[in-house]
Amino acid sequence: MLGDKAFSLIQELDRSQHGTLPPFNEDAVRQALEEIDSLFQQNVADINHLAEDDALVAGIHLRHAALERNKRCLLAYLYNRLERLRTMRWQLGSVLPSDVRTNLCEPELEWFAQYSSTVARYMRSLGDGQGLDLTVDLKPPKNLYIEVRCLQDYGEFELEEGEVVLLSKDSTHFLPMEHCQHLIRQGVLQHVK
Amino acid sequence: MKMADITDDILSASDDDESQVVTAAEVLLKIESLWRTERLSPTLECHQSELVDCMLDQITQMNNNLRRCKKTDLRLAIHRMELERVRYVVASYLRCRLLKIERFTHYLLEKHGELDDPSLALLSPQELDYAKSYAQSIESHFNKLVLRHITHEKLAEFDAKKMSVVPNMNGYVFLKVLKDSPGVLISDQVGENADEEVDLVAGDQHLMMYSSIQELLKSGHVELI
Amino acid sequence: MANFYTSYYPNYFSVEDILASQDRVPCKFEVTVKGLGYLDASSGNEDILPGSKIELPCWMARPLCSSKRLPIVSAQLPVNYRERYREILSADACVVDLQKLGPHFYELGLHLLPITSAPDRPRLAALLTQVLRDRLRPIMDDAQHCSADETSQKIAKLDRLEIRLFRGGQESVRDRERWLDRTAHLLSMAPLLAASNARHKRKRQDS
Amino acid sequence: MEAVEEEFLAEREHVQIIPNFSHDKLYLIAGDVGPFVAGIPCSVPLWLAVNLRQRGKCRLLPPAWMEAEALAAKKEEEMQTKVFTKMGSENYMAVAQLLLTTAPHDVPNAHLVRTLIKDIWDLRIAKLRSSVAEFIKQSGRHARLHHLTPMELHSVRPILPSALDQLLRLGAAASGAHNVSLNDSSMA
Repeated sequence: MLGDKAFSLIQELDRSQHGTLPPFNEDAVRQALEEIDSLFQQNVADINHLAEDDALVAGIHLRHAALERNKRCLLAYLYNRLERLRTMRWQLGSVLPSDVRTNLCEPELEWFAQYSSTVARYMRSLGDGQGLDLTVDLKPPKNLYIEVRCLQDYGEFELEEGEVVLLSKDSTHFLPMEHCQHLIRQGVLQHVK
Repeated sequence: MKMADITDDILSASDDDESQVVTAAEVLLKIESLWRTERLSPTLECHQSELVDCMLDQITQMNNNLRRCKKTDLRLAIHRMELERVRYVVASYLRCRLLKIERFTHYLLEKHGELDDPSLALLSPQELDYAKSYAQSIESHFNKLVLRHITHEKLAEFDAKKMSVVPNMNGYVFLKVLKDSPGVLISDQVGENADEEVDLVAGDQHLMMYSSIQELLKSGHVELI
Repeated sequence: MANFYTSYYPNYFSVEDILASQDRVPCKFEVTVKGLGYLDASSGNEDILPGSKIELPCWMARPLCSSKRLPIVSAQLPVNYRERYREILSADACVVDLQKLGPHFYELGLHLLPITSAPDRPRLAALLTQVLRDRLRPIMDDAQHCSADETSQKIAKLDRLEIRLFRGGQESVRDRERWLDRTAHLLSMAPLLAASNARHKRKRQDS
Repeated sequence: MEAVEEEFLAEREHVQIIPNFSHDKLYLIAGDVGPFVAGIPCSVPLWLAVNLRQRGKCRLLPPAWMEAEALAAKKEEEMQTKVFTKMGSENYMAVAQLLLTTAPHDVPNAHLVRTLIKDIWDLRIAKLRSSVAEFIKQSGRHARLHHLTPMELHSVRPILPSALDQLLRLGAAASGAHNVSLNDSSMA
């Protein structure tokens, strides 16, 4: 059926695990675009002959519906992928893990870089240019100091005022929440009860 | 160091309106309420970036003053704790707004453009910048991968009217009445019955469509809960 | 997650809506469609001839039915929305397996309304509302009560819109439990990172 | 809103503490607290009370409505009526939860208090659920929710408003009043 290739892209998204990005399906995108092109060419040809044969109208309508459908599936495919990328920026920061990068196409990498800098620029502009990091402070604070367990050998970590702690696997520490939020997000430290 | 210097500071909500002088405590209360409203509302509420800036400024000043405090000072821990709370609420509020700005980008840009009263502006200047950049990045992405490959002129357009994601203004919300508001119309979306009128009495709580109370929310007659 | 995100509303990009509008609708062509005979593989004709019956995806059936000049096709309700199923659903909506009947029972139903014949339209419309209304109570109760293990069994017979509601209900219960345990306020690893670590771990164990 | 966020807002509520230290007034952003005089009760926001208690700087004084007798009476009242009674605090769940987990020894009859709070919660939630079911059955467009507290509303959010949104969408489609589903292909 017409539109099936483009629709397969949507199915692919639907079946992929929440939050993950399957490899950009360049092939299916290209085929859907080819279908668009061929439907369009046929419609142009038919429109030119409409004067002689008005029975062509129905076909034009039908192909037009398929054109719109293809476009919608293609754009929805792109859009929903960007939404997932967006979430990654907020959760993983401006550097994407390599297994994510390999699944992106070049324009997606460009989009991510641009989005990343839009977010950064916005955060820097807050409070009359003093800046506010919105990727942390995700939960209401309970204490200034929190107990954390180190999940990997991280090495030295500098706190405020030059104080240094050694973060080695399975060591536990009592650290200022404000300073170790990023390490918790990155999975270096685990916040324990 | 005198803590009193910081918080006795009278903050003015807007520079050009001297009658509207508010205290830091009032600003904080207002921000907490804006935060809650933003979290619960189906659409983006008007921006209040002066209040946000004022609070962020307060955080910076307080932080600077605390640097001079001895580590063992009881006040240090308490003030810091409060600062973390304030920072959290501001950050969460702004994050929530960004999420909506990204989702409803085109719709909000259009709405924002339609307003001539700057005090009702939906987006702060920074948010406007963000929204424009976001909208542009999406359109350019669509263009690169799909639209420019389509020869059909009309089909190759980014049709914002058709594509923009629009908030559900009829979404159901919980609310608390702050000031009596008689005769609130609950329009009948379903067309089965006549429109219904409800008298909202201060202190009461209700569950109804956002569209029915949007104006009352703006004027402070109700709050979302 | 903020509330505006949890309540579904269709838009141009919604995967949900695109999936629902892909479902097939039995159609009869009223006019000749030149050059598109290949859509009806069984006919072998170059054109689609009037009277041909083809199941078209809903997104195609809709504009062809409502074409301004004359309808190109006339659509019939898919069997799941016809009289017999309507009776079953009216009798006891709660026992019906909507996953099997759907799984976009409501969404597709909404798409079908404009192309449903006049006498059937109000009946179908009333049915959609009534079925959801009837099924909400058990969905809400199950979402509040069922354990993680029971979830897959509880949602097995739900339509996708219902599953979405169910998950929302379940999430608030979980959230409250974590709050009562005093674990809800603990800062956590980025969920995407945690999920990716878990996948890597599984892979290592598998190999 | 998540439960921790409701708690965050509830933490602004003032409670009484008995400090074991003396200190001048503190000028918090949210307003002044103190002065603190050792042994003399004083009112502070809940978050500060919890913080000071965790550091051994005070004893918590549970509010009057949290006394076992008062709660028992409340429970009785809640059972006697079909509507929701007015709670001693809008944030009774969060306040009780925080006081009981931070310093159970500061709460007389802590065990009983905990049980009573849970009983009251269960009673109210059961009422809430049956009234929600009734509301949906009667296809109401608007409901009054007198005296329900934020944490109780949390238990029906997002499922209740979302479900109503969907019913409204289906209903509107029936009347054809709104374009509630997308027609993605129309000949322009």
